Amino acid sequence: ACGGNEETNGAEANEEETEQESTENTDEGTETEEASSEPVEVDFWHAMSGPHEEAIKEFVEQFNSEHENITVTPVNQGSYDDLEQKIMAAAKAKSLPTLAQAVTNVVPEYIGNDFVSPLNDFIEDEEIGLSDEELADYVDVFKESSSWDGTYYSLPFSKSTRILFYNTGLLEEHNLEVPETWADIRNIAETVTGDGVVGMGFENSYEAEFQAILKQLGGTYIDEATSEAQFASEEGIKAMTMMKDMIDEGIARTAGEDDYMSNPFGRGDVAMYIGSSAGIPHVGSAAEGNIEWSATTFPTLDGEAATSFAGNDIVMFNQAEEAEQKAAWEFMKFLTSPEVTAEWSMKSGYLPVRYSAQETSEYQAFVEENPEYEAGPQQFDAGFFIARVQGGDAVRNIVLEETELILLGEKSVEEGLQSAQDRANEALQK
Amino acid sequence: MDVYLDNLTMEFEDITAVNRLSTTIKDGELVSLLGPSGCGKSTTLMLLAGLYKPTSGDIYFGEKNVTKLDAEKREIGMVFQNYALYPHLSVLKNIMFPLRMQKVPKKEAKERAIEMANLVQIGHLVDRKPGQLSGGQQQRVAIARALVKKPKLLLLDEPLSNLDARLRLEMREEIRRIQQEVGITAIFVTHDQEEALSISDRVMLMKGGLLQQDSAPQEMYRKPINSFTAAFLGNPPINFLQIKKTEKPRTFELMNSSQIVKIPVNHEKERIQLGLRPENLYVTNKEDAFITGEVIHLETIGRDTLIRVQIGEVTIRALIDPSIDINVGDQCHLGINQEYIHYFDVENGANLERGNSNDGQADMEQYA
Amino acid sequence: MDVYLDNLTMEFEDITAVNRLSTTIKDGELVSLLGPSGCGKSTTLMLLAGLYKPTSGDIYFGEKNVTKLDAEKREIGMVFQNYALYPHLSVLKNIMFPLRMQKVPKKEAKERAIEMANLVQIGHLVDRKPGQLSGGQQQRVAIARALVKKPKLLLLDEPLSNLDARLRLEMREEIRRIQQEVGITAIFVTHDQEEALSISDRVMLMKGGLLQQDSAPQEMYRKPINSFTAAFLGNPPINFLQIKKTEKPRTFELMNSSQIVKIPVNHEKERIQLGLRPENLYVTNKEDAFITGEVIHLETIGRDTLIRVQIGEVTIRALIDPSIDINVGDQCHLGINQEYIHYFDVENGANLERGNSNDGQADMEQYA
Amino acid sequence: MMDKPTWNNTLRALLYLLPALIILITFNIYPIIKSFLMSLYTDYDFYNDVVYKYGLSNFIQIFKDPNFLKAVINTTVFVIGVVPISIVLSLAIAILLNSKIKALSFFRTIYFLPFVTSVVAVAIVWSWIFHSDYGLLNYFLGLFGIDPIQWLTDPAYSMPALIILSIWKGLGFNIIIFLAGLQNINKQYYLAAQVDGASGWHRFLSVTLPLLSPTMFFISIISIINAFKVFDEIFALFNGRPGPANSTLTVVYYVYQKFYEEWEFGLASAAAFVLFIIVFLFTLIQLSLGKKFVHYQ
Amino acid sequence: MVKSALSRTTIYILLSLGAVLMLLPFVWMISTSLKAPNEVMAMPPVWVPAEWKFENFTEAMRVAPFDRYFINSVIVTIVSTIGELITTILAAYAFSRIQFYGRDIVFAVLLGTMMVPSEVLLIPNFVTLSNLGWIDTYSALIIPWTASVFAIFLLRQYFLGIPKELSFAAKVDGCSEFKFLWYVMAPLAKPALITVALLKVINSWNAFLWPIIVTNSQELRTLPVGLSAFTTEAGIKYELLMAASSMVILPMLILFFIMQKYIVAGVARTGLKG
Ligand SMILES: Nc1ncnc2c1ncn2[C@@H]1O[C@H](COP(=O)(O)OP(=O)(O)OP(=O)(O)O)[C@@H](O)[C@H]1O
Ligand SMILES: Nc1ncnc2c1ncn2[C@@H]1O[C@H](COP(=O)(O)OP(=O)(O)OP(=O)(O)O)[C@@H](O)[C@H]1O
Ligand SMILES: [Mg+2]
Ligand SMILES: [Mg+2]
Repeated sequence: ACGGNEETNGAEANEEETEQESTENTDEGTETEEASSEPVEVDFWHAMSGPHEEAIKEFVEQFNSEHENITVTPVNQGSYDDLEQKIMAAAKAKSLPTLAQAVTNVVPEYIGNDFVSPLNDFIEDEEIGLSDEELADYVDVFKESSSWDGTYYSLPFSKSTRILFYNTGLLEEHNLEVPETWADIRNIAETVTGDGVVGMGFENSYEAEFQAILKQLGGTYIDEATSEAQFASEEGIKAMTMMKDMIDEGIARTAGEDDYMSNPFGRGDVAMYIGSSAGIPHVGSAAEGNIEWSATTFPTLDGEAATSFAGNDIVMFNQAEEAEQKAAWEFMKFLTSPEVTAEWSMKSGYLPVRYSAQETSEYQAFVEENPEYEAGPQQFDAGFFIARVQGGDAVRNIVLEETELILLGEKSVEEGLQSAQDRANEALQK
Repeated sequence: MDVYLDNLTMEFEDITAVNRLSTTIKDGELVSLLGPSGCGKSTTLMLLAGLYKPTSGDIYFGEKNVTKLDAEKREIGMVFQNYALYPHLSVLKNIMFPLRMQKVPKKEAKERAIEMANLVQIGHLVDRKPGQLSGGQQQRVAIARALVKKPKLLLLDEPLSNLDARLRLEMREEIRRIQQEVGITAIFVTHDQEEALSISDRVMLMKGGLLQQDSAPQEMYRKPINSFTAAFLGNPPINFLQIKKTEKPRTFELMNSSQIVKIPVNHEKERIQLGLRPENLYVTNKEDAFITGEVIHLETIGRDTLIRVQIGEVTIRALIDPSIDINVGDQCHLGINQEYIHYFDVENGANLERGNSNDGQADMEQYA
Repeated sequence: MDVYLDNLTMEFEDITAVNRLSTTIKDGELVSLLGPSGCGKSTTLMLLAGLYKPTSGDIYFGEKNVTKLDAEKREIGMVFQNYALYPHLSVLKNIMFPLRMQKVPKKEAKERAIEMANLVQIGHLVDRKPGQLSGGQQQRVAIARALVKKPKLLLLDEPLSNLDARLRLEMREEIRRIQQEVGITAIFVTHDQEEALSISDRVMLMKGGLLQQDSAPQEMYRKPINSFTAAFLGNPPINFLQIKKTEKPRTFELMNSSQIVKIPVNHEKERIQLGLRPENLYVTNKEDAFITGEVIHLETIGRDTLIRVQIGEVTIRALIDPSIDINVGDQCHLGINQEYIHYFDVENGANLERGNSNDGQADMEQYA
Repeated sequence: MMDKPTWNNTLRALLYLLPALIILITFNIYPIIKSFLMSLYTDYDFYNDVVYKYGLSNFIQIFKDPNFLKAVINTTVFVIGVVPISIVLSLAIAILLNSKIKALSFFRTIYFLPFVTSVVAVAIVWSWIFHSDYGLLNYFLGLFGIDPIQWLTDPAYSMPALIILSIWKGLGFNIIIFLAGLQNINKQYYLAAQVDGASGWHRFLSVTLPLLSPTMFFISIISIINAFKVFDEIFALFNGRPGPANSTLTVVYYVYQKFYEEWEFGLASAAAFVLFIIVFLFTLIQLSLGKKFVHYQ
Repeated sequence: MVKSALSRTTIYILLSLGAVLMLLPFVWMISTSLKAPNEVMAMPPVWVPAEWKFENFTEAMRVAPFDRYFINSVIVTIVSTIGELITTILAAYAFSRIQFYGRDIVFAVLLGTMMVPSEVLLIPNFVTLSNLGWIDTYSALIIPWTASVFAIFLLRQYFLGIPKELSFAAKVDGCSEFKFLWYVMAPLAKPALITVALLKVINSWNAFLWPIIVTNSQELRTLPVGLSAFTTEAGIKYELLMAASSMVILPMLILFFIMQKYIVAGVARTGLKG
């Protein structure tokens, strides 16, 4: 749907007037538009609120002032759920914006229903595209999660990963090292459990952990190519049993009625837990005045490191005019530029999406001060992402449901996983 | 405005509340509607007001057939039997309401309402809500509301039932005055015979939905069309006696007694019902006696003496001169002026001297 | 059950509806409550029923102070002025309601209710809802509901106002019969004086919340305690004449006229108000005349002739023998039996021959 | 009444109904028809409104889905658990609040608070009340020697917890409607009943209840409809999940999942349609019962 | 009297117990709005903050243009409430007082619309509004909400309880049907109308998803949208959210406090005999 990009008159014009005003430009090709070209408006729908929204506004302001003929309008559309509902509605009414934030899981649905633009034409474009180095600078795991069979449908934006939070006070009290492996976790949990404290914690949506362990064991969750769920394998059973055993033994628990693990962790009720890196600020406020804590990378199993990355990307919709798409592309590039992503990361706690972003001195200083933010980027190499298939959310619902039954002891691990897999496949094959 | 009712019938599920009613009410006339409880008086008014739509029949205001005209366009005033005041409006606003609906300017409406409130002697209560009034006060608000707009047709459903005698008299006269002054055609339902007879130009008497008699007040009293009418009017009520023909002309035998009575006219019928009003009977000597019996009860009502006389198996009442010296147990000869004797058909109650309509309805059709 | 009222007062926001009312109603007595519209009759009944709580004063049923007792425990029956039938219940269920509340078994309750319905002649309507009844029929349901449980105290607020004369008489007698049969103490509000005088053992007359007179019916008529009482009873109303003392004893001058009237007793007062009932006046000759004037109006009411006589600036009414030949414009001499003349204080209206209470209240305190 | 429908009346009524009908047809009836049609789409492009094939397969599929059946059962349990208690409680409170006691407006406002207060606050407080270790409810139960209950994580108790929350939350709404209904009763009937010897309880049974029946009728229909549509409470109480092991999965929750999470528009519409039919049947039954038992003064 | 005093006391006790339950979330909301972040999720809960953080309020105010939102909320609420009252009164009148063909069917169909979860209607409605060109206008915020089956039903029930005698009286007094509705029915149904209006105001004031979906510009958004500013992917800033929520619901509370007495003050119902 986005052929013929090259023909747009704005294309060549781009490079010609770098002199105009932008002084802080670092990326080649993101220069301001020619004065003669038509002004373009780009709507950008997102689900960022509060300080995050402020940050986005600042970026947009900066971008708008650098691009005379482009006006990006950021629009907050509530929560992710709200945003998705609104995109559904707008898609149906043919009134989609040019850009939107999108949870990685739903991008397949967008693709399946054909309303996102592939980005390859832009990326590969001589003038406005990305150079190979630039492309290589995007963190691999994010890049992979943004492409389907070599076609890019999104750029990574607000990304998070699973990390391990731990109560430093408690560990010190028991003279324990920071855990690195699942064996460490088990040890520590066994040691510290008791006296109202549970050693290990999992979020209610611990299917991410399940996937990670599964991966560490060499299993496959869903085969993206065939859209087939395969988690009821031996590895899957082993992964699930591992977590279930800990819970059954009482050395681990789920957030349960506390909704988010940050609460019991902050109270000191659990010594460690695995959760999203985006939860760092919440752990911070829950723990304030209660406990000392820090975070580290996701534990390894038999030397295998694997951890899932999730979060949001930016997508471009195909209902927009070409000029708008082009302008939107400029903005996408801008948002994922090392400077911006570094700043975004520092302001929001999300991960930087460019390797080079970590090298900036500001970012270094930031991590120095907030060591817990280090854990995320440290595991880029071990990262993987949840299979992106249409029907992914249905599978998620099924898995959550069945694992609950397993935990409640109503189904054995084997039964539960098998039934989850069967149901998932049924949902996926539709 | 003349009002014609043509064969008006109103049926509720299982009952015919008004049955083929036909009559004319002349412009400016005040007609009383009388009848026992449940005979269809209120229903008739509701039909006239347009609040009920008749099952059949027509209503004409002047030349115009208004049967299907909505109530709000009929320009009537009505006092409902249950008042139906607007509970949320003050007395003043209740009375002003019809005027405001006529788009009378607020100031004028207010003046006229206050004037009317004073007339019904509730001027000091105009700021109250109906719920804060006594029954009689509420009724007067209803009267004021009906009168204030000087309607073309005034329908009054027992408008004075909750007022004391004094006020009743005054209100009755006020209503009559306004009605005559403005030339309103009015229909007045009342249970007070004296009231009906004294203020109305004409009286309509109903029974079980059927119009029985429709005539000038005194005529109804003097020439009842049937025994029901005769019995309904008059207090104490008329006495009925059944007589049976004998061999001799104009000589009859009293049923349930062996007395012989003589009547001036010769009726064909084998049996006749006689109607004798207590106030037409007088004590007389044996020769003049119409009937004779034993005094079984004697009481003084106001300025008269009421005696009850046993004749065979029937008791009859007579109002007699209190100065006559008579006692319980005395034999008593009662006389009556021949012209006061009423003759009714035993079967259908028709007055045998007024043609042979059997329910009065036929007689009325002249008005249709 | 005797009922004592002790200084009972009921104030609404701005009005004292019942003012220091004290009286006793003896066991089994039927007392009529009379008075102009808005005088506090219904309020008094509501207080007796316990539906309003008095502002001050007490109510005793027998020995027991029931002032604070809830209405449902007082074992009373009441006919409300506005009936207050349960709109959602059939006539039968309405009548059965009080019995069901007394836990009378359903079958018996039904029988008694039907019996009572027949008594008030609505036996054929028992399955209807009140909304489907005529005004008089509703009122009879209310009567039946009040009577059916044979209460200790029966309160009747104009229970017959919407009934025709015949039915009214019958109902009145039924009420009286049941009341006497069961020995119920009863209070009966009515606007019909004849009714009040004929069925009640005692009459209480109120005005503006104050009890005016409380005595046997005939006594109230014959010996009114004040001019209000005198004026309230009697139809046509009593005539008032003001007279002024002259030099001579027992000789007074008619105000607004130069006529001289002689009265048998010597009153101290400079001015006196005379009360002369129309029915006590008779036409006489010049010598016997009490007063003289010109006939200005003459009409026949029922069996009497009512004349209006102009005397100076006042008009007085007299009911005279219809056989007397008199015409408008004639000079007319009216006589009166001395004992029928009432004397009232000009200022406070007190009857000068009944002690000097000025509002009748003091007189009543013997009952408190 | 003796009024009969006429064409004239129909026209008149139409005029009165017009403003409401325009809005309701556009924003309620039309979309409902659309979405019901959608339940018959078996092969379609939702976004471009292209339908390749109609059929009943959506219905067949949801009826084969154990989760849907579970949702229907859960919803029914919920309705039965919530509606009667909620009506009885709110009527009782409304009657208390309709009496002449001191500080009444204060109490009335308080009882209305749950209806006004932010949903989030409500959800948080209730997750605390239900908390197995620190919760108020278990604390009280503990006083009676009852062991702590896992209200929110044990599938056996999550439905009762949801029912409790829903009753609590809906009270203010019912109360205010009952209060308005109580105002529609003419006080004179209470006076008459008192004279007839009816105690407070009997007055309630014989006067209040029958004369309140129009309101009662209204509330029971609305409550049932709303209870069948329960969603927000679940979402808030279980933090965006249909309770442990789907124990509070209701039909609307199912619809939501299918529609917005799984993009199964046809299935969602079919489920919504089934819900509609169930509720509609209930309502028709109530409407016909209403003709018998509801008394309009 | 001893007995009634006793029962009075019981009433108070019962009411107070219930009141405590009803009050809890509200108190919690206020107290949270004054807490430090670490106290928010503490278990067992902190009811009285160690230090009262009034700055939460000022901070909450800064997050979104609440003044603009407030004005929009007021506009949307007032206009849609008035609109709903008008359509409701008219429709309820037709359903309660006019006998017309198909009345029961139309009524049942309208009732039927309440039985469909609003979730499935969102998208078709969005499309309709979009076709009308109303997206991002006040019309979209207001017009779809100016009629409600719920309100029509409630008012119809109330209207049915108003004695027909009054309409008789009004007709005789020359009152057209429309005026009768306005001068008699509406005033007599005051408690129901106020109830309808209150519920409407509250719903409209608290509406969240709809304003988000049908508007894009800040200038058109309403207060609850502002509340979403405190929710992020991984959690909620409760203390700020509660501070903002308190401010949002305060006008509703005041309104309710004022209006509830009109619901219960009642309308005098006497003026009819029988
Ligand atoms: N609720 C009330 N609020 C204020 N004043 C009232 C109230 N009820 C009655 N009144 C006033 O108290 C006085 C006495 O009323 P009550 O109903 O007792 O009169 P009544 O003697 O029964 O009159 P009627 O014969 O007209 O029924 C009247 O002036 C009336 O206006
Ligand atoms: N809505 C109704 N449904 C059924 N029957 C009714 C209805 N209204 C009146 N009736 C019956 O119609 C008859 C006539 O009633 P109507 O009210 O006209 O009597 P009425 O002459 O005014 O009596 P009253 O003097 O008692 O007021 C009565 O028998 C009554 O029971
Ligand atoms: Mg009548
Ligand atoms: Mg009275």
